[in-house]
Amino acid sequence: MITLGHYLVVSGMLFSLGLAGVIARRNIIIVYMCLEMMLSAANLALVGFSRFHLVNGLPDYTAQSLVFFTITVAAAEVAVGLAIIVALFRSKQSVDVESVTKLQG
Amino acid sequence: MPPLLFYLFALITLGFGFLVVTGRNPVTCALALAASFVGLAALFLSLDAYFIGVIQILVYAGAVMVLFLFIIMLLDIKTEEGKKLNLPAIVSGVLLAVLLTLQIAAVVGSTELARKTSQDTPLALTEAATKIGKAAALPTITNDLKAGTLPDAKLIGFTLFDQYGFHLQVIGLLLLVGTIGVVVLSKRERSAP
Amino acid sequence: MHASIILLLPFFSALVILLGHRQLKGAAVLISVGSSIISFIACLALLAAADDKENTKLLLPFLDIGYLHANIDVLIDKQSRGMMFIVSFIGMLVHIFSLGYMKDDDAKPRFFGSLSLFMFSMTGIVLAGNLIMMFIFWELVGLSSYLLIGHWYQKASAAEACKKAFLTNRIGDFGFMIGILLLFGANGGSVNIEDLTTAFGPGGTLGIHAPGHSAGFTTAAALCIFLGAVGKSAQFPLHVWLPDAMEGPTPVSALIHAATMVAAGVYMLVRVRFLIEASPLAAEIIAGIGAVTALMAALMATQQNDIKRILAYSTLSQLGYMVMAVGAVAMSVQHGHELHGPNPGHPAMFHLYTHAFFKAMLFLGSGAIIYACHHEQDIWKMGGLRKHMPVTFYTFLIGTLALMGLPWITSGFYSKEAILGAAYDSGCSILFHSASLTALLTSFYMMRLVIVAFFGKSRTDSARHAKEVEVIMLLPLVILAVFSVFSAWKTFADTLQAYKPAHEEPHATVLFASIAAFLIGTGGAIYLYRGKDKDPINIKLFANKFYFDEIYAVIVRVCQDRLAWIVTALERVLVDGLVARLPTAIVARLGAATRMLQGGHLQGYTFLLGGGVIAVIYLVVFVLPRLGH
Amino acid sequence: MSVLELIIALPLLAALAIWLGAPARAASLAATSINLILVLYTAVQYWGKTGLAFTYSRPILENPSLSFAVGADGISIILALLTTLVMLAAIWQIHDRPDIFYVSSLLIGGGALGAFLTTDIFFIYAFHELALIPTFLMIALHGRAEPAYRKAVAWKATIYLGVGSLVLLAGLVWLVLEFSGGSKLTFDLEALRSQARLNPLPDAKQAQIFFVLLLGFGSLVSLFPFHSWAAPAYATAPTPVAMLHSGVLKKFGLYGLIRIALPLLPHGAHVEWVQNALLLMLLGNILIMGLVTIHAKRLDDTLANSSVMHMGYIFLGIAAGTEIALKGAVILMFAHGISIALLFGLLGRMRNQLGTLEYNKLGGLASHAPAFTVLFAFGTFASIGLPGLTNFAGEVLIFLGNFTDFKAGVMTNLQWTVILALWGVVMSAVYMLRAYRSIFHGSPATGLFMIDPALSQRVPFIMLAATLLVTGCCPWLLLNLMKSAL
Repeated sequence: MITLGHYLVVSGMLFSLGLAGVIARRNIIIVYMCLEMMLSAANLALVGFSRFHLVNGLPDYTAQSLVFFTITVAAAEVAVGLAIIVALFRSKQSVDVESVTKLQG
Repeated sequence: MPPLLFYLFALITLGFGFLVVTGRNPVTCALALAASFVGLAALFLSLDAYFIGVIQILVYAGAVMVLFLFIIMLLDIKTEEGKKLNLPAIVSGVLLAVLLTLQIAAVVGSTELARKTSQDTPLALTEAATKIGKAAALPTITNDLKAGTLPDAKLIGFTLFDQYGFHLQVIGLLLLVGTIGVVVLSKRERSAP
Repeated sequence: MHASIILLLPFFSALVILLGHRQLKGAAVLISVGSSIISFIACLALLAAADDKENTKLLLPFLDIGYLHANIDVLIDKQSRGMMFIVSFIGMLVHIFSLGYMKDDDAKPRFFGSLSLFMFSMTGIVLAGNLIMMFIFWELVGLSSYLLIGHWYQKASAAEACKKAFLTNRIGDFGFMIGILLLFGANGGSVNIEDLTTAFGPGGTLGIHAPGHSAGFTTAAALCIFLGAVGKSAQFPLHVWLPDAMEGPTPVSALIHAATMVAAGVYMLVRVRFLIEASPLAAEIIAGIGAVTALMAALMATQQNDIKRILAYSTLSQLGYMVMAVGAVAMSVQHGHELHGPNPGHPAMFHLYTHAFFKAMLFLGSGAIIYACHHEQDIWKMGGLRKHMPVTFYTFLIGTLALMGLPWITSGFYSKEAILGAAYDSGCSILFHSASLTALLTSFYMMRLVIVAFFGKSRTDSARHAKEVEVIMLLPLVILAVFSVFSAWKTFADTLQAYKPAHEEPHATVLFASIAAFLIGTGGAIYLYRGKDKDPINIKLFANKFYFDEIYAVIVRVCQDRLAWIVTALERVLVDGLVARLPTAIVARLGAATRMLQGGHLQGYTFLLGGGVIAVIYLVVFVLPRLGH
Repeated sequence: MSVLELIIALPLLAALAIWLGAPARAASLAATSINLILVLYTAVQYWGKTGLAFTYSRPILENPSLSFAVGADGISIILALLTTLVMLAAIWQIHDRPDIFYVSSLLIGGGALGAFLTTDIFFIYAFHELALIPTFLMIALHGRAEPAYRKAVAWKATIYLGVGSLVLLAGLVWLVLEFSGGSKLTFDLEALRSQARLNPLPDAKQAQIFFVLLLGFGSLVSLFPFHSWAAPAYATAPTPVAMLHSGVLKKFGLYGLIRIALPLLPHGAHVEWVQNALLLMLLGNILIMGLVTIHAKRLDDTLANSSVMHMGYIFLGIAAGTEIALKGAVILMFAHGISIALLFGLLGRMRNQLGTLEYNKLGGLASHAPAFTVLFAFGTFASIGLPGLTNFAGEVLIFLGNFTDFKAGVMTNLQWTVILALWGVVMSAVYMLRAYRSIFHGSPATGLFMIDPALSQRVPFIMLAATLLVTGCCPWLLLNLMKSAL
């Protein structure tokens, strides 16, 4: 039978995939997509918990409202992120992570 | 929700997720990501979170993916053919991912909370109608509950506007700032830099 | 009062010459010679006023803290009066001789200044009342011998010789100082010779029969002080500097390296004889080293060709004699029979007095010969000088006979016979046999020198044209020749309070041995060397001085220079490395590591972020529960 | 207003005047010669007295009672005499050099005078630091070797002495805290000294504090393990700085030990582990540095290393701690200061005239420069401890001081160290005479030759040589100044 554990494991694996992608990939857009994946993995865990933790016989909707908020934030973040990437592309003509080393100490 | 379907959707989500990470061509990655989100939405549905599932498809798969594709097309990013693999980064990424998965699996395995299945947490819809406090006053919710169906969207809407009204306004503001930011950032410099 | 004149006059003359030698020009020479004559007269007055009470009179304060009284104080007793007479008399004669000898030398003021400095320091040693004052003048004598040997410093050999002399003396002084420190500590802070004599005497605290007497300490102190004498009197291990010291002008060799300075070691040993008599082991070692030096030097002398080298080795041999006498007398005292007689002088001092006269005479004679043969020193290039330089020849002959110990006539015979007597009743027969063998060799090589240099026909034209030196150089020769005959006679010996054996007739065997040695040695030399043009016997070992110079050179090179090179390298690597370079390297490495964190590449940041998350999870979930939080 | 304050102030004022444009050579010569006369005046006044004299104190702070207090006893006057003599000689021998030479010499000398004549630990430390700074600057700016090496040497010296001063500061603060014990914190030496007499610290603590002070003062004085800054610094330092630092400033560490460490921590040096450590270190100084000096191929390396080696003897005197040894140590400090200053001064002149100081390139200089040879001979024979020159009096007192409580037959390791240290005397004779022989004796091989300095330039060196001779023949002149028991 499917237990909460299953959902959490899937969410964990998805999160790790996202993390691996962020670290491993050189193309900043792909990095961004993996970031979205990590966020949605978190949502999955939240929904899982809301379903298996019943309040008055119903799923715990505060968790789901939090998921709602994360989705909104993610959307805003993607918008701003991509704008930055565009500005970056204009100045550096490349989306490679290596080229972005302005902060070098 | 038969376990088979769960494994199918999980496989879809993780498979396409893996494709996103390893894809050479950004467009294929974007599409793989969309597919992964659809799989994810299906998982939401299996958890009786219909509204969230729909929102997931609507916002993520729809809006965000389109935005990514639009940027990829706009900036005409070619596939990274032949760039030498940044071996240390890949190795450390994979290493870290494996380590994290093992850790989560160990944590999950060690708590008995995670062993609860949907059967032993049935949704007692009819009795809920009387016990949900202020929401009981709203006939629309109580009628559905009594009819044995889960008014998912209505309940979320009630929770949001009942308890988290202020938070909604903050999110609204955040979205506003986000859009203004995008406009400022992507405005082409009139005077040459 | 006389003592202060004798001591301080040469010092002021040296100072005046040092400061004003450019203005004084010629006068510098007169000042130094004048001061030597005046100090000789003062010394005669000192001899005349022979009040027999021996007291240490303070002359000048030097170091006076608490119970330490290391001052310039003067001890006038029989021994110092006798020695003072020798030093000032021969000093005066050498001053007069070098007036002639150094006539055409351009650095005359520097020479006479150093001579005055030498007279000052030698007088200091003779009159010293305490060991620290003796040590002070010990080193000053070393300095003046450095200056005099290195007078012609342009010559590389002279420069090396003076450095070698000073360093060898310094090694001797190293031992001397340790001896003084030991005595200073043991004797409760006083190194006054009179206090030490009482301390080691019958009632004293350190004597051989004193309760707390530790044999080890006394032997150590005695041997350390003996090391000082070894350095100064060129005894066996540290003898290498004396032959090289011949680089200096001949009057220097006559005064310093024959009569006075090298005798200072013997004088000091006789001064501290209470210490030597307190330790039987030290007495034997001293006697042994003396005998070895005497025998070895005599062997070396037989094969030398340079006239001054022969005399240098003969001095070495005679000094070995005297040191052996000191050891022998100490051994005989330990065996119980006291030195009997009214004024029990010391055979070593007696031989020192007589030897000073005829050896100074021989050196001055050789100086006259070298001066006449235009600085030719090799005896095989001389020959037939008997006809050309009669006065020098006769005086030289008298000196040689005195050195060889012509029985009953020359002073050498009496003093050498006294030493043979001391060796004979020291209870160790080897000493007596080696002493008599040395006596034989002495007469052999001296007769060889006289025959080759004076008899036969002159081998080179410089010898042929040699003519007698001026009177000013002959005068000291004649005076010294007279003394080398009469210095052992009763009346003269008494005034010098030198040792005179109470029982007139020596042991029969001793008498027979010394006469036999004289005859065999002379006969052998005459037979071998009459009419020869080159050296018939040729023993490499003796000619090269037992290869000591080479051995010492290797020892110095390996032990000092090589070790210094290794130590420098080690010091630079270890000390400098550990204390200086290591910390700087560590700090630099740390700097580099922290810089990597701010490297600016995004992936580095995310990696660290992820690593941090995992570490936290690991800690919180796995470690803390087990630790019981 | 005590005369000592004037002595300290004069050089600093002169430096200021030069900086403001006064003629450098005239001002500095005037200041130093007046200073010398003043110090001689104080010496005559102090003749035979004991305890502190000419004291005058200007309170500055109340709670940690801090006051600019001056006062001098025998030791300070002797060292002040050393400082003024070396300062006058160092400044006199400077010719056609930029003004910075004069200013730095005045600052170093003034700092040293301040350190020797004040009786307040704070100011002793402060003046020493003031004196150090110009040394580093001068080595870096006007050193002898090519710039890169010069700067490296300067850096090394700065860091070394900086760390040394820090360790010293830690030791001093610990000492002051130990003695003030929570009540009024005082830096005044006399107050601390009386407190030390009233309630002395336990031996173990005394040993620890003494060891920290020893490390601090030791590295300022190039004690063995911490000596590697000294040789290169003196070899490359310009002549006046080399003269002043090796002759005077290096004595500060020893003065500190005698003035601060010994009276306040009497048993500190006699605790087993501290004494053994000190003996090992000073043996390293004498024997190892002796061999290193023998190995040196250039005159400046030889002199620099030999000044490090001679510190071993002074530490030996301090290790013994008896009255004779300490007075010997002070005399040896005075003598070594004068002789090493004389040698470095002459070295500077040789370097200017000949350009090279390698032994194998020199030879036979005596025939052309007799006066220079005599002066160098004075320095050489003084530094190898020839009787009749002051070094010997100091050394013999130190050796005797170590043997005062010697019982026949039993040798403490202090006495064994003296025996080993005595071999150092032979080693110093070896390297100094080798240097003297290869430079002055022999025939002038390389055509390099020197002419005698003009009489006016010879005066500073004659003055130093005369001091060595006078105080060497009558060391009681110095001893009577140190009547007060140490």
